[in-house]
Amino acid sequence: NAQDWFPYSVESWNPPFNMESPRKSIDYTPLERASKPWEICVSFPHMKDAYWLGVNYGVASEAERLGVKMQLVEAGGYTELNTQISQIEDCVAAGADAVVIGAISFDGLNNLVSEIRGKGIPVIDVINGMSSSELSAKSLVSFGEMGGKAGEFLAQKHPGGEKVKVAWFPGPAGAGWVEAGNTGFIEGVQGSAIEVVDTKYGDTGKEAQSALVEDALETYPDLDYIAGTAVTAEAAIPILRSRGLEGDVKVVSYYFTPGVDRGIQRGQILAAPTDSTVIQGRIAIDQAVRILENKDYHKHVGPALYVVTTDNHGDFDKTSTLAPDGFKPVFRVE
Amino acid sequence: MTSGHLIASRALTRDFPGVRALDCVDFDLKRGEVHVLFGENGAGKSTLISVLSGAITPTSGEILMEGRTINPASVHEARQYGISAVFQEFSLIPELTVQENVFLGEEMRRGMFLDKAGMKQESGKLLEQLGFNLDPERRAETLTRAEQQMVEIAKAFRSQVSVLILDEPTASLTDHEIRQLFSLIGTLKKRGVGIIYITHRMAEIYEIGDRVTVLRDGRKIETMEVSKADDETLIRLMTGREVGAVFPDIDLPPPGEEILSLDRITARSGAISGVSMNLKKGEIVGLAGLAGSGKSAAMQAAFGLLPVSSGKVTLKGEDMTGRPPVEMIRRGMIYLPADRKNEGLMMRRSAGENMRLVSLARAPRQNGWFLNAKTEKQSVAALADKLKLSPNRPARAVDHFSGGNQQKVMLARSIAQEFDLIVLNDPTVGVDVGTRASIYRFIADLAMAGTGIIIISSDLLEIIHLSSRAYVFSRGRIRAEVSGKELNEETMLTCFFEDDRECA
Amino acid sequence: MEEAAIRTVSIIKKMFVRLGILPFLLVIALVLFALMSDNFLTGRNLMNVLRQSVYLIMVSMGQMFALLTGGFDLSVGTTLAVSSVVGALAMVAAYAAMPDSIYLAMSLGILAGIGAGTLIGVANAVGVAFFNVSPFMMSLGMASVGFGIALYLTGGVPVYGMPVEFGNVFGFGSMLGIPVPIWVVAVIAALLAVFLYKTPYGMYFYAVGSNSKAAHLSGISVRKTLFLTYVLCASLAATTGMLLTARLDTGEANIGASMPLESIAACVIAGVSLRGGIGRLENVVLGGLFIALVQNGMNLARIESYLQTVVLGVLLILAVVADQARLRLVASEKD
Amino acid sequence: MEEAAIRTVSIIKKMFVRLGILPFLLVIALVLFALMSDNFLTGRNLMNVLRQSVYLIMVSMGQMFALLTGGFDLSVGTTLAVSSVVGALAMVAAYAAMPDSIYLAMSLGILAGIGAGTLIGVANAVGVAFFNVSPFMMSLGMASVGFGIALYLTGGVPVYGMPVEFGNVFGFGSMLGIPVPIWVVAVIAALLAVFLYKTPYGMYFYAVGSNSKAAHLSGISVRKTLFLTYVLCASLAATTGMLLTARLDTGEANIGASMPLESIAACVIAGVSLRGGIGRLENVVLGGLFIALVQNGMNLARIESYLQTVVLGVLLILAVVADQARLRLVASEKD
Ligand SMILES: Nc1ncnc2c1ncn2[C@@H]1O[C@H](COP(=O)(O)OP(=O)(O)OP(=O)(O)O)[C@@H](O)[C@H]1O
Ligand SMILES: Nc1ncnc2c1ncn2[C@@H]1O[C@H](COP(=O)(O)OP(=O)(O)OP(=O)(O)O)[C@@H](O)[C@H]1O
Ligand SMILES: [Mg+2]
Ligand SMILES: [Mg+2]
Repeated sequence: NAQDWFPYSVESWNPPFNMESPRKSIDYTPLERASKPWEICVSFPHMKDAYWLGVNYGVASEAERLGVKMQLVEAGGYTELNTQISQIEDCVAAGADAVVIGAISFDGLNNLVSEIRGKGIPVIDVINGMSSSELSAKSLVSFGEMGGKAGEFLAQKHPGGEKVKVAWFPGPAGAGWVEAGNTGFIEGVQGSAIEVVDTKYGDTGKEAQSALVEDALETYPDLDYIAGTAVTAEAAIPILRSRGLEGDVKVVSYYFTPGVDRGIQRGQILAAPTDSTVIQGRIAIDQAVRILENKDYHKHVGPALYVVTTDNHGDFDKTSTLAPDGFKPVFRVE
Repeated sequence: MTSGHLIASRALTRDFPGVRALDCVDFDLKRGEVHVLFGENGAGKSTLISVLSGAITPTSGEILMEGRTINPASVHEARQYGISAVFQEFSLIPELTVQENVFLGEEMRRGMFLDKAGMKQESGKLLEQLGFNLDPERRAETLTRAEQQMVEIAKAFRSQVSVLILDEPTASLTDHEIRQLFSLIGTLKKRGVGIIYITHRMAEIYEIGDRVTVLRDGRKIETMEVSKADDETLIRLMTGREVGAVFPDIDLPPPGEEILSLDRITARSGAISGVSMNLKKGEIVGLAGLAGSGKSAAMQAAFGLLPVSSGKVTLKGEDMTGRPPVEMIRRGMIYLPADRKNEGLMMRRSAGENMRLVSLARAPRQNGWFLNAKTEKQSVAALADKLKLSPNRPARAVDHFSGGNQQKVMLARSIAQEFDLIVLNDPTVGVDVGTRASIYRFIADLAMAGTGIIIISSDLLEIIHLSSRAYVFSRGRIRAEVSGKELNEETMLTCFFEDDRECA
Repeated sequence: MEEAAIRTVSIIKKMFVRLGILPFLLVIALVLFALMSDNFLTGRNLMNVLRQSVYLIMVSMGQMFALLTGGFDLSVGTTLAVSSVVGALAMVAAYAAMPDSIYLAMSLGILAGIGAGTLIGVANAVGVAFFNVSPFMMSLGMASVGFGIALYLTGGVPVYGMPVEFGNVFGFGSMLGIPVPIWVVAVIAALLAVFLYKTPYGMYFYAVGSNSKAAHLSGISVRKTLFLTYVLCASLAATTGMLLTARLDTGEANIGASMPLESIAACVIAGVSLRGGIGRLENVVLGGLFIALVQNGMNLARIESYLQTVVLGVLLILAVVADQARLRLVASEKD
Repeated sequence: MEEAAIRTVSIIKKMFVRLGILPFLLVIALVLFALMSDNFLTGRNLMNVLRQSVYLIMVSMGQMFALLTGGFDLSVGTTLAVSSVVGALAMVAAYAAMPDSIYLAMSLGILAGIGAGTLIGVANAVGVAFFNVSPFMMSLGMASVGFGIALYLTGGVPVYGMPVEFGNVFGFGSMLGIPVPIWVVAVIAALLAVFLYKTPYGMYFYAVGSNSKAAHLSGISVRKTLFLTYVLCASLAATTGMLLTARLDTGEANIGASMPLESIAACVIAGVSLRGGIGRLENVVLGGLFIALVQNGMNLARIESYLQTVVLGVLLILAVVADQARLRLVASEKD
């Protein structure tokens, strides 16, 4: 039952807000119930894919469980930093008690954060990360580590010997999470037999990724792996099937979506790390309520990462990462 | 030798892609003279004055001003030398007011800023001087062709000029405005201004011209004193052959049954009120009146272009009030507008396509669906021949034809298909004498074959010579219906003006 | 020797004038990319390019009609998304209801998708033809409306569960060695060409775009023509949406975002005038092909992503500059 | 009583005709949102809206010039990004080189940013004015080129390290209780209004857009006017880029993507014609304000996001439909 998702094993960084800090594993247990129906504003970069739908599920169901109100705004895409700022300002103007931000930009929201904090409103950083030192709490894992996990997974499979060719599709150029994932992945495969033959940026529209995958298959007829965004992985499946390359060219995603889940279940996708998206969302809401109610809270936590593969898929609890089937976006919780 | 001349050209040549529009033309203009340029459509008249006024640059040759070589690279530069032109192609900005248009490109300033009050005053004065009844605050897009022409003329007079160029300024003006213009030209002449005047109306040559230069195929044929010129000579020089009378003898059979009737039509915009008129099979009926008198509006209302608030339009016995052009065309009526550029032609498409536009839907088809490319081509070629399109290349974009030839392309629409009723609005605007003769001939033939024809015209002679009956409009109403002996200039002109004077 | 050279130059010049800049650009691109990548000039890859270009070509053909009449359709991307989502949802539902009649379910889904996309076109058409709304605004507004609906229907999650046959036939199938999507676009292009050039109605689009007043006076129903334009454009985009859905194996709300500008770009480099009245279908096909070819070529030539963006931009501009030169030549040849 | 009512109606009608649809829409929006949210009609929030709208208004004013001359500028978004990135890089470098002269470093950075953005405008201007490239294509191409460059310069990573004073003054500062960005847009709008309405040059934009041949024949340099247009438009976008950078405290390559279409939309609902020659600056300011206000109001009224997309689309269309009605009234008044 999703209602009792806790205790959940997470990592906690101390001193907080520094990914380099030593981390320790703890079991996270949220509050039973909020003492009053706080108004919490949640801002996302967009609400047009299953990844953010998962986060949406997390924040919405946790708000409901705790008995607080939630208002969700979304900026419409990673190019809409300005819109996100306006939306958060509007949210605060509409009377939010706390703000949870899935940031479009690592640095671009810092001014806003200090402005909001100046009004005594707590700000929680969820999923994407911000550099502001004035944040109240963070509930996230770095996308760099996600990329790293995917890279390490490949490196472990091919520690040495003959070169293994990987085409790498990190996502749209310039987006913060993409650049982080890219750096992590490249580091992850370092010192192994993995050779990243090409890095192709591209919009995470499925048709754009499709074309990139096709072109990569033409460019590198002897390709071994396609690694990249969840959209890339999903797009690669029918293409490989039609070319009869299923199994010859293997697919790895560096984050988790329902499509990736299906793919892994059916053996079409080899592996993908999960960052327990739903849990990140849940914790962020819990942190907000704890701060508002002056309760103890962990300043900087994030679910432990692990890689879901065709082998361990059976043990994997989907509700930590994906919204249930048929879940419709919830923009308002009363 | 050139010192006596105000402006002169030496061996002026201008090539357009594939056409030599001007071929080694030597031309000169003296102080205080009106020098008429005369020639067929496409002879190169407009090209010559465009070069002189800086609108286009010559391929070779030079321009001298009082003996000094000048080569104006732009209209702006030419104006610094005191050269100012009214172009055949209007250069009004539809969104701007009359007054803004008059001063466009040469605004009055106070320091850095526009002197709006000054310009308003000046433009009012100028229009009054010219005798043009125009509100300086009106936006140019609401002006009729004739009114646009007036603004164009006002533009040329806005500043002190030493050379004034007028390219067919009277093409859509009526007698009243023309008189004013001519008297103003007289004043300028006295001040020593040199005037280049292009016209296709021969009477005007004798009236105001001092010398006349005839161009043909881009070459200068001859320059002569107007006093020594006559119609026959000029036309021979222009065409290189003999041309009979301009107006054909028309011997129409007695009119048949009624084709069109308007019964007390009032337009919603108020442009016409209570207009009743009719037309019978095989008749040519003229509509005359001052600019803005409503002569066009009446036919626009009949053709479904102007919303009608009351009255009845009957076409071939059927009530067609307020029906759109599609249906009027289907029932055998066609209206050819006066403003060929804005309302008539697809300027960037070929002449052939323009000619066939109206009849497309009725073109012979293969299998009931498809156009027959071959017959299409043949019929276009036949039309081009019939109207003596020049150059005879129907595949060329209409944009690239001279004004007169563009007019022919539009006319071709009315014969690309059989019609019972053809309404021609100023059909010979800017058409040369030779072509005009053939257009008139052609109208006469159509009428004799039984087609009903309505000619709306600013050229009274045209109406008098062609029509068997005419209506005179004034201030949106029909002031008189004239026929037979009454169909003469004197009688009709008295009806043009709104006063209590007795009129036919 | 020299004479032969002169003759060749003159032939090339004639071809340039007649065919436009695109065939030359295509040849240049082919040669360049062939030099830069061994895998480029293989039959397989060329077929690949052709297949990738199908979607852009289809949409661009529709866009051309909008441009011909002096308008725009900025909602083609949304139309693609809506048809994909609605088509997939309907097909999944139909398939679930009757798992045995796969082809019936497929047909129902396809019809639903194309129908839904075309509805957006109908809305555009009503706005433009009857309410006189500027096509830019109308289609921009509808793009926003449609996208909201597509997201609402799916929450951004891909729609899974269509019969595999759908993808197998329309996405990856082939006939006589040629992929089905190519067949589809070829047939549609041929039909459109006949409609545009061989029936009287084709000329109406040019007339309305060149001078709508003249068209009106010539007895052409400007309204009907505009109406048809936007419906046609949307139905082409919707068909593309279904083809793409077959290819992606899922219904997606997040496709087509770059289509509006890309399709207009394909038309413009093909010489379609944004002022209306000028443009040829066959060139538009080449225009779409060219853009797809360049993108593919740069990928195969391993040109860095950032640089690709720059190169594509420069190429678009150069193509238009070259076309300007051609237009000047055309004028001289015709006269 | 009745007479008074009739008089009121006639006054409203007159205002409608004179002022356009936007003031009415603004009032309607204000009332509606005030009813839907208690926090909407507070001084703080209205100031908030005003400040949010500054960026769109600035860009839209530039876009208006492009539209007036019958063109487009689709590169405004990229211009924003380039100026932000270059400005930030320059400012960071200058600040590092001379940590003591903060204001000098700031000025250098601002100049560099505006300069870099304006360069894109110069490229557009050269293409449009001298090579006759269609503005659509030219600016679309430059948008692609500029974006590639911005990404290349930053590797997609935001540029940080500018002096805090920059953000404090231009992003969050205020004078006489009014935020600095609002002052900036007010001053620029006033200057532009004087330029457009009180000097002869203003009319040239209208003339060129309305009928460039006629403008040429009237002795106006079409080239110079077009050149100025694109440089002006880009410099406004670049200035916006710097204001936004101050607000964000970082140089970002990923801003402005929605600006091209949004700024054109703001102009179009303000009655600017896409065919050129028609449009008024003050209405464009209201247009930008209206879009920002509606977005803010919907957020405060807690309208859910997908629905917002739909509502915004519908509103844009309705605004234009209403404006059509107004134009008909205008016509009937004049006759
Ligand atoms: N822009 C152009 N492009 C190509 N050819 C042109 C262009 N303008 C004029 N011509 C050609 O140049 C020749 C001379 O044209 P011009 O306009 O000077 O004639 P015109 O004597 O003024 O005729 P009209 O009496 O009909 O006005 C014609 O053959 C015409 O087709
Ligand atoms: N589009 C328009 N908008 C406003 N007023 C117009 C429009 N068209 C015509 N009018 C006005 O309607 C009246 C009648 O115009 P109409 O065209 O019938 O005049 P006309 O006698 O044919 O003059 P012309 O010889 O100038 O064509 C004039 O006062 C004219 O200014
Ligand atoms: Mg001429
Ligand atoms: Mg008239």
